[in-house]
Amino acid sequence: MSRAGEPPATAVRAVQAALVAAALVGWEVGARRGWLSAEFVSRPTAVGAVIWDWVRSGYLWPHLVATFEAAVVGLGLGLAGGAALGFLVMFVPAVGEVVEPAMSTLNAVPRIVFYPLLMLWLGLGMASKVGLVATIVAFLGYYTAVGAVREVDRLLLAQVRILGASPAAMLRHLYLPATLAWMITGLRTSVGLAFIGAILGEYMGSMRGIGNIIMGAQNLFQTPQVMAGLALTMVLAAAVDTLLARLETHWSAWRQVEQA
Amino acid sequence: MKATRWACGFLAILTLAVGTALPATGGQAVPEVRIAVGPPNVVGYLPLYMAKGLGHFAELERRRNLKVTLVDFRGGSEAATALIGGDVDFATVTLTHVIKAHEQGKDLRFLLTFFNAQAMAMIVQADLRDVTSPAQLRGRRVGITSLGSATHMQARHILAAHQVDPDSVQFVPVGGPPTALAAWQRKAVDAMVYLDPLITMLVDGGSARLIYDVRTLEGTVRLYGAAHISSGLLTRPDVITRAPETTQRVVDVFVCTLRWLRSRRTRPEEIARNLPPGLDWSPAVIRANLGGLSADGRVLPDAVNTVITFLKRDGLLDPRFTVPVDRLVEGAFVQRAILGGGCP
Amino acid sequence: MAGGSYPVAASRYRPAAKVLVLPVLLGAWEGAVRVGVLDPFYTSSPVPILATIVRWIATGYVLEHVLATLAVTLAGLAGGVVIGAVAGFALGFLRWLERVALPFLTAANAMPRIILYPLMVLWLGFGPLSRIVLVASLVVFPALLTTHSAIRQVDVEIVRNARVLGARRLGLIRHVYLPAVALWLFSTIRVTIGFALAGAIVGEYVGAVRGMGMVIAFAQSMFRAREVLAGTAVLLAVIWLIDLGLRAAEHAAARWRLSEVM
Amino acid sequence: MSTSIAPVESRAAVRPPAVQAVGLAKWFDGAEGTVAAIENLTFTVHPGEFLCLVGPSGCGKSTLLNIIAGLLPASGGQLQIYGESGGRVRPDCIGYVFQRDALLPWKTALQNVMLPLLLRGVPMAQSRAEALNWVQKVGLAGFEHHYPSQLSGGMRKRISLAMTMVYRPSIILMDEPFAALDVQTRHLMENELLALWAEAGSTILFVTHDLEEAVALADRIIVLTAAPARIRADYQVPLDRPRDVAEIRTSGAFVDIYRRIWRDLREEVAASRGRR
Repeated sequence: MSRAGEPPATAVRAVQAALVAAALVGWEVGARRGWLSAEFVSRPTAVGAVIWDWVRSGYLWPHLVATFEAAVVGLGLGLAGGAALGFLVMFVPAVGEVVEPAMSTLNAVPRIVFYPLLMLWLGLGMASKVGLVATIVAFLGYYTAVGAVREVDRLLLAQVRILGASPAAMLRHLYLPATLAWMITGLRTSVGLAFIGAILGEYMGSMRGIGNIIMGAQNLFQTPQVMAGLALTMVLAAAVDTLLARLETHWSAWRQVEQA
Repeated sequence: MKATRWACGFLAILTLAVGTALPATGGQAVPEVRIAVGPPNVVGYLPLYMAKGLGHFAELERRRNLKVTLVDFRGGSEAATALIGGDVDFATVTLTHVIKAHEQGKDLRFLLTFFNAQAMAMIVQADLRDVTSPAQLRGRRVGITSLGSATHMQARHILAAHQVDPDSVQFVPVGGPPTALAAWQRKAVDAMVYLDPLITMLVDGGSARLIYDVRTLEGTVRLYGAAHISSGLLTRPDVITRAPETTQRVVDVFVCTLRWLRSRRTRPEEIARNLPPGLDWSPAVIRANLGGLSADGRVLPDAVNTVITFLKRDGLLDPRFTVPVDRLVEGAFVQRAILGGGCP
Repeated sequence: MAGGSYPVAASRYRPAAKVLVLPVLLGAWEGAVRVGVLDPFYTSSPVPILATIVRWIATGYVLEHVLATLAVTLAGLAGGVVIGAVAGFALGFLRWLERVALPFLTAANAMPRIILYPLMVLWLGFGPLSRIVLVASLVVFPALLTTHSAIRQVDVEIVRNARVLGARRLGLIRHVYLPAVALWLFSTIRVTIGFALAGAIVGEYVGAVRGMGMVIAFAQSMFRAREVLAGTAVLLAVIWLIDLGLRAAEHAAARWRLSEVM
Repeated sequence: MSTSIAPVESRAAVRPPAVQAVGLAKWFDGAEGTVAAIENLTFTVHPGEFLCLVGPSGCGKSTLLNIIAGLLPASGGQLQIYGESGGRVRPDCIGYVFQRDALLPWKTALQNVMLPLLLRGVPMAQSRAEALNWVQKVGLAGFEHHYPSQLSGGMRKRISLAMTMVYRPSIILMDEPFAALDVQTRHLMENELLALWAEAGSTILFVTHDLEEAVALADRIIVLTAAPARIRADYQVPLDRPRDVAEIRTSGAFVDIYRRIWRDLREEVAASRGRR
């Protein structure tokens, strides 16, 4: 099971670029030749034209910002709220005994069913989309905080108590940094979820947003617009993911990553 | 590395935009009128999009300082729910939603109708040679949008009118236009009752034959013995009492648009040209639905009763439920609009 | 005793409090509706919801739909987890594949698969199969990422020792990686069952003759909040049972790990 | 058994004993029934004294330290810190250097040393200056901004020491702190500890299984029996100060004291190995 050395970054990027190019060409040819039903997947050239037109006419920006805003704000609030509940559960046993067993069941509830209620309470604007995203990612925040408190090194706990840390100081110097460190890794997987939540929220009811564009385009069989919406979502999510990757290397500089 | 620097730059701009966009959505200087549309871009709401395309909404803002915002919803019930909840002031959904809301104790008012027909049609797979009318659909698979939807009820009415027991047919919910197209191409259904632009697309495309058209007034009357009502404009009673002049202005816009459409009913190309940008209904789609359009939005009382009786017969309304027509329909605004010439 | 164990405040077990919470919450809900704080048009209230569930069970109406949704959910979950685990293994072993594929996977995971559902219907028709594929497409990424990180985190020392003892690749997989990954797979299943169920429900929303998604969508179109919430409550109960089963299985499969933590 | 009047008593006259245990006991009820770790332990530690606790591994030395630190409740008997009853954490006067270094991995060396000061509300600037002083004092100038994962074992141990000494606890508990270090680094750390102890005048309870280290460092050595821990013997170590831990090992007095204490310890080590 030889572990070849780290594949050079430039080579990896080259292969990735080649794969993307091959996929696009394949898609274009497949759609033209009829192997792929163009009514449903359209063609890269058509999708590119739509995106270019949206960018040039400035039509895209309010929608892009709305989706980005809903996803990022929802992600932040959801993770923070979830972590706060996690700490509460770990530090107040009474709350823990009630909340802990319910969490894994609640996490499996399809949020879409409660979206009309969210729209009633939070309105039609960004708030209801942020709410939907928050309820989806909150469980990641919760489990990360609970895991961080449960897995924190008992020795560090003893040391901090000896140094005279009050519960608040313990949270600030021990539990929060530990949770943050764990959260970073989970964060990147939840970025995708956050954007899906934002898009679905806009798909159910909205004034603007990429989900709104997709809903309108689908009813007109404008597949290029639909695929453009999907492509933009993926680009946006990938961009946020890249930013988080840089943050992760920066924030967890203290963690020595041992190579398996 | 360059890619990641680009990504960070891109995100920096976006976060900047987030900062600027936030306050903008907050402060609403101009009084805003929100209209819920569910689902968006369907031919059933042609008058709404026509009003937007003709610039009536823009005029309303300029002349009357009244900003109209359309809020899109996945389906009619979500749009009606938003109206009931107070997030919007008007909704363009159907009279059926008003009736169902009343049944659940929520008071809505139907102000004007877009169509006197049902804006739907029944088609059959082109290669099913032996099926030339709904009468031959016994035991076949018939596509509808979803169980309990308007298309489902329509299919039952058409089959019943052709002496076919609706229960002898297998109804296949095919969902929104994209999944409906997929179901059709995959021949998952033999026939389908659906809406434009899909109907015109499939018929003109040659993969479907029209076997019953409820988009025309004639087809509707033959089925229901009178006009029928599907989509239109509705609101809450408190909006009427709280802002009667705003309600009047909105109704005026729609009556004016309906009249404009009426005057162009022989020129679908001109209508298509005036649609708002991005809405690419072909003249053929428009022509197929013009016949069913209401001339001025007036709601005919007997049409209301037709809707109620058929809902009860299809088991979608509690037979014991009764509601006076004037609690369902508020025709005064249309009357005033017609007398006042309608156009702002 | 060299390291010494540093005790943390043991949680005092109070069964009474736990049992009381649910009835209190339901009572508050019913009260809030009766008093008018909550609008039953949206939230309904426990009594009519319970009445609906009882009626459904009596007429056997709910059984058919729950089973339909459950079948799609579990089939999709199984398919997704298996494919995800296999891909995760491949990614865990082949550095090249990992470095090239990972960015694509995260991007693909950010795409709302429900928008591509019409394509699935085109290829697989309107039967449960298209919904199973939809569910699998939602589950495969979390399963893959979890398996992959599980392999990467298998303790470096354990791997080295096994190799010293002469374990070749197959031996390593069976004795080292599989047990470690098995534990992670259980937690993956418990995490992704939510996505699986949401996928099944949304698939049924769009177009299905049977399934709780169809029941809930129909109820919503009729403005019957009690049926929407009754359907959701039934799903909740089913999920809770499945979760209970999973937890027991996980406990059994991970005896070695639990004792270490104790 | 003490052979001479150690100068230690004179310093103790003014304040109550730093640590006083009377009949201290501790048992754990494990799976196979209760296991006694400490039984009827009585001893006194005088302020400023460098006391070493020596005994076979697994005899309950660390448990005793945890009880004194207030991390672990005693099962029986009496414990007093400066006359006040023990059993709770005493950040005002007790410091603890663990065997495994307990540094917060996400804080740099300097931030770790600053932590106890920040927890006492010392303003940031002053904490930083004082911590910097201590980082240099333990010989780590230039490594202030390194993370623990980027430091060697010896360096991490120095930071642990600085982290404990910086808030000047009057009692310092040390649980085999240098056991994991190589011999050269260990001697270096031991000398530094003696220097810091002499300058700060604090009381040190130093647990070790290495008798040689105990004799080199301590004023007084208590030999504990195999589990459950009881006092086997209490020796004075009249070697004069200041000492160099490497040089002292060559002196005749050192070898003499070592041999005498080793007789007691050897029996306890044999006893504990037999029962294991």
